[in-house]
Amino acid sequence: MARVLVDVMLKPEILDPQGEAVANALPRLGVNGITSVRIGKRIELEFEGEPDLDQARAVADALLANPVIETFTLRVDDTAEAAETGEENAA
Amino acid sequence: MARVLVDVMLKPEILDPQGEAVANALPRLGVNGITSVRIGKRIELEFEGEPDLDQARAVADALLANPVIETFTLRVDDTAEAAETGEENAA
Amino acid sequence: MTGTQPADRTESFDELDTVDVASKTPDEPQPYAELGLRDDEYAKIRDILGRRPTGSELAMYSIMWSEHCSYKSSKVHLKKFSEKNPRTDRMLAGIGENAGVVQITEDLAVTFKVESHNHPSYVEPHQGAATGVGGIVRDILAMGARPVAVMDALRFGDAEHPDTKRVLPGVVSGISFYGNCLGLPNIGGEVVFDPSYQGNPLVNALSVGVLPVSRLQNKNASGLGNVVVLLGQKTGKDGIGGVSVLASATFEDGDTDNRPSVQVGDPFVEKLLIESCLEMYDAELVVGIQDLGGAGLTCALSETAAAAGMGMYVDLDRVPLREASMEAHEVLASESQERMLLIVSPDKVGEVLAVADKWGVLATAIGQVTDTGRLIINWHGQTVVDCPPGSLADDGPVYNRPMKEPNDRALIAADRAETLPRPSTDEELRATVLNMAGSPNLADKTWITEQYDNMVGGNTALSMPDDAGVLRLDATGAVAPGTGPVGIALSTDGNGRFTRLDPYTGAQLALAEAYRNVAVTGATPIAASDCLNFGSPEDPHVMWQFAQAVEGLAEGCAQLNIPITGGNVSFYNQTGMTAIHPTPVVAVLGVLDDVRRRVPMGFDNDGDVIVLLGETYAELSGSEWAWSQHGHLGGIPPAVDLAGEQALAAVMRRAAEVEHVSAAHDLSDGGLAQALVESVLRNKVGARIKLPDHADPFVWLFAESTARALVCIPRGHEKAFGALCEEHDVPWTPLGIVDSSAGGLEVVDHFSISTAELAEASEGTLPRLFG
Amino acid sequence: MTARIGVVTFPGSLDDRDAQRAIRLAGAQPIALWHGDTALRGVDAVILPGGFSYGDYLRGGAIARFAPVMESLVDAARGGLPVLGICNGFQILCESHLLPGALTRNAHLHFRRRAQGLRVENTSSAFTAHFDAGQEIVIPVKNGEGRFVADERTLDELEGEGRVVFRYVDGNPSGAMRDIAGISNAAGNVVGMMPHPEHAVEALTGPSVDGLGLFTSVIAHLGQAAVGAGS
Ligand SMILES: Nc1ncnc2c1ncn2[C@@H]1O[C@H](COP(=O)(O)OP(=O)(O)O)[C@@H](O)[C@H]1O
Ligand SMILES: [Mg+2]
Repeated sequence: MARVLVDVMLKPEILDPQGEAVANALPRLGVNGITSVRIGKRIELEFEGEPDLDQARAVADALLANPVIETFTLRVDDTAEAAETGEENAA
Repeated sequence: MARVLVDVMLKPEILDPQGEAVANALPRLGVNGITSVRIGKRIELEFEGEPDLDQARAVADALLANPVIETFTLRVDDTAEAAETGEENAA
Repeated sequence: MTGTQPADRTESFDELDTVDVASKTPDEPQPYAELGLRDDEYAKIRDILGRRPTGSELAMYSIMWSEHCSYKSSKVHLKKFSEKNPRTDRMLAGIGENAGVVQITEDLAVTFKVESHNHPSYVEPHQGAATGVGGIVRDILAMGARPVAVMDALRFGDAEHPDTKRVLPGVVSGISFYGNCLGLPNIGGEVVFDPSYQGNPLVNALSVGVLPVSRLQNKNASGLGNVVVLLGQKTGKDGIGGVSVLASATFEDGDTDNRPSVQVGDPFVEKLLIESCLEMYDAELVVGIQDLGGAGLTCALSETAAAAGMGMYVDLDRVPLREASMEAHEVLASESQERMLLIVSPDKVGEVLAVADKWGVLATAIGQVTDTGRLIINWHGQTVVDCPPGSLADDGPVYNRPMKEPNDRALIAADRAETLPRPSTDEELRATVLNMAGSPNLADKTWITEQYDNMVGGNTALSMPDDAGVLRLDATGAVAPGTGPVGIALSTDGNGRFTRLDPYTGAQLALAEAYRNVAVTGATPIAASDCLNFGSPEDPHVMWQFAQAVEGLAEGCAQLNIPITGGNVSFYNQTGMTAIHPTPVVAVLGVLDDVRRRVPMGFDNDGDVIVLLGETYAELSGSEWAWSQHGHLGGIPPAVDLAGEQALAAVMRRAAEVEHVSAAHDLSDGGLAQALVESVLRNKVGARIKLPDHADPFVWLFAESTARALVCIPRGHEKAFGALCEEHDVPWTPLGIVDSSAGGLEVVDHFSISTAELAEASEGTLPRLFG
Repeated sequence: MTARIGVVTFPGSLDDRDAQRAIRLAGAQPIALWHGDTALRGVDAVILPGGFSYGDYLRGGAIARFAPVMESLVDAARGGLPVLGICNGFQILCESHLLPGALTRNAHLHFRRRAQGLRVENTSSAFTAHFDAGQEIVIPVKNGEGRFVADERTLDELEGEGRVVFRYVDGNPSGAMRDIAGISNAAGNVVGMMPHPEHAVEALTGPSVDGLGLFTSVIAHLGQAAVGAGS
């Protein structure tokens, strides 16, 4: 089952109130090593057959990211890679 | 500058109205190959020094994700990898 | 959470354009034209400074002398407001302040103002509209008031146009997001669709606040040695696009991207800003205060210093930055949101920082009040600004721009809607009523308004879809002696089509409608504010429209005996050569001695007698009927009758006091037909209507004659109410009775429409278009 | 002796003054509690008011849960202190695991405000004794993240133990599972609801005065507790 992952983040110069609020809350959890938090969107697009990056890009452009304040990156989900570098945590 | 990336997604059984709204809009874009869209959060944690995965996991567990409805995965941001598999798109 | 250290920002140190450098390099070419300054304006700046301006100074002058900040094209006309304003001892602060302040009771005052955020809302609808709300709320806060409500007057392009589907939902979600999260009830507004706003939606936001008279604040940076404190959000590159041409050539940093970066609002921080400012006011910690809006620090620093006739020294390196890589002119021009500038006496600074810290808001001392009479700003230890603050704030250019009456006026006036084909059969009348009820401008606005919290604060006595928003001034425990709790009523109105046909009349019609909307709730109108949305002042025709509208508004307020307490001008609302319909939006404020007596709209009690107040004439030009049924705009708008409006208001006020009326609804867009439809749909209670025998049903149903309202009189009060109308010379015509057994709107001898059919037509439109 | 009912103010709390007004109208004494203090100032019950604590960023209630006041409140609630969470307060109670389930984005993706019909399903909680079982009341709702969700097991458990306190009637404003508008913990002293009873306490401002019932109920509940304790 082929997946394209789209990460949408606010442009660096754009204020991220959400990230700020979380960052300011960390000390109360006893966490101090974290200097900044930015919160964006992660979107999983499931394709019937072969994942079509161009189509995915078109969708991201039109529906997923707001070009005025956001940028996006996309990549085909290579679950193998994910499995080894990332770690599931069905908390 | 060391970063930990936390991806927070709704559990599969939890309705994702935002994802559905996007999915329903696809045909109007002439996109038909995409069978499902799920929208979650991508959170970038910047660490002062060495990224501390355990601390990041603790934060994700306690604050960033709500175990009742969400799961999360985390990984150290290896920008090299990002650069080659992903593609910037400053839309 | 402290500002980035100077150490991090040496990137453009070597070519820093200081006052010394400027004096030594008089011939250095400067991009003043790109910054929108004319040759003579640039020359005047050099003249004021006795040298060329530094980059930072040039940025500041270009901003402060812009149309938006200097009102250079409108000043000469706006004078009329002050000249014509009726004298009243209610006015505690007027034109020129952040917002006008009107005294309501012995110890309570109200401040309200409308402001536009049109262009930003077109570029990024959600954030543009959100920050529009945030901006006007800070103006209200700066007067010493607790903001208690917002309203939004919106104009969009054609409802069916694809771009309207992008702009409207974004604007509404932005207003909803910011206002709701801030805890301010939204108590009213407008939504109008017209192709003339296609490339220029109008987003006018109003905020109203309440203050104890004794808490009134000012923006004076007075008191030698007092400390200048910056409160709130860190400063980022928000909205600095305008001055980006000044970015130093050899800018090393990765992002040389200087496109205007969109301002993002954080209502959470604004809420904390409100609470901390109010706590500081009550503890008398603040000497002067000014909000940071458009023009950011540049405006706040120069206006506060100029207002006090003092000097000011600012160490710009102390300003907390969101991004290290900012230059002096960027810090000065930044429009980052949720910031206030405070003037604090040195012995109070500790307490101010403590209050800010309690609420989790950043507060930083960035300078002092001096007696040099000059605004001096240092950056990296060197002086980059040294100028008289008044030259920025007050002595900007003033233009008497050429005006020219459009030559098509005679043609337009001759093209009267009264001559258009009319529905001739009862079946056609019925179809027209239904079709208009479902037309975007008249259709039910719930899809929009249910996204707004209208009740937070617990003082909302009336709100949408009632004619005016009504608030109890309970927040500060006000009960006027001998009466119940005091209330205020507010309505905003504007009619671009009428104003396009005749700007003088159109402005007065907007005023009259807002006044009427307030009056039908039983409130006494006492003050007005405005937001004047027009095209380019460099177009003589637009300038003429503007002058006419101001003249009409000032004259109208004088006749209604209510002062204009302040307002806002938005020029350059046009795409290419075509301007929007000239659109003065007028807000009227009223008072209710006992808010419990406020009159709602809508049929409710079976048996109530329905009475039409006012005269109906065959006035159809510019009407919603002409536009929605024929796409026609021409002729002469309905006649203004301000004496009639005053008489109507007097009747409504008295009738409300003695409870002669159970409900009332003013007649405006769509005329009697639409007023009946709205009154039936409000509570889903029907009515039987019998038009007078002499009446031409079409004219009676669709004409938009002014000074009219529909009222419901409980059985037994008819005589007394009739006498009241005669006493005030208000024509009154019994039209029928409230009757739920009618099952909807029945116009005897002509047609009837079931409540369900009306509801389907009216309530289906917006969800179909935008849901 | 009049009951002392605390209302917690978090940064971003909005309906806190409204909750205080409602408490006053119901005949009790409102006591302001501050998120930064662990002290509960000896109150007899606590209201977590509506609003957007911490801007509702990340998830409604997610950050407020870590406020110092919540430490003492969670213990007190486990010890039987009556606690009512309204809207954002409900979200905070779920995030703090004092109540099961979670409140997610409304299915229609909009903030929605309207006068809402509710059926009172449980009259044995600390806040609903003054209602009749099955009584239908009108209380305003206003939220963007009010859709109650929980797994089937939890939902069945809530139903089985009669812990669904309020259910939406004449339309479900958020897409909440099983039309759930409010629930309680097993002991019945902790109640969370999305609708705003504090905005239905005066004829002048509310669609009804049905909301008063929650406040008078808890006052009566406290009275009995006092009697029971022989004081
Ligand atoms: N954008 C808006 N925001 C809030 N309320 C609105 C908005 N647009 C319309 N309303 C409300 O809907 C009702 C009907 O609007 P409108 O027909 O323009 O009123 P009127 O014709 O009496 O000025 C009024 O109560 C108005 O305040
Ligand atoms: Mg009206």
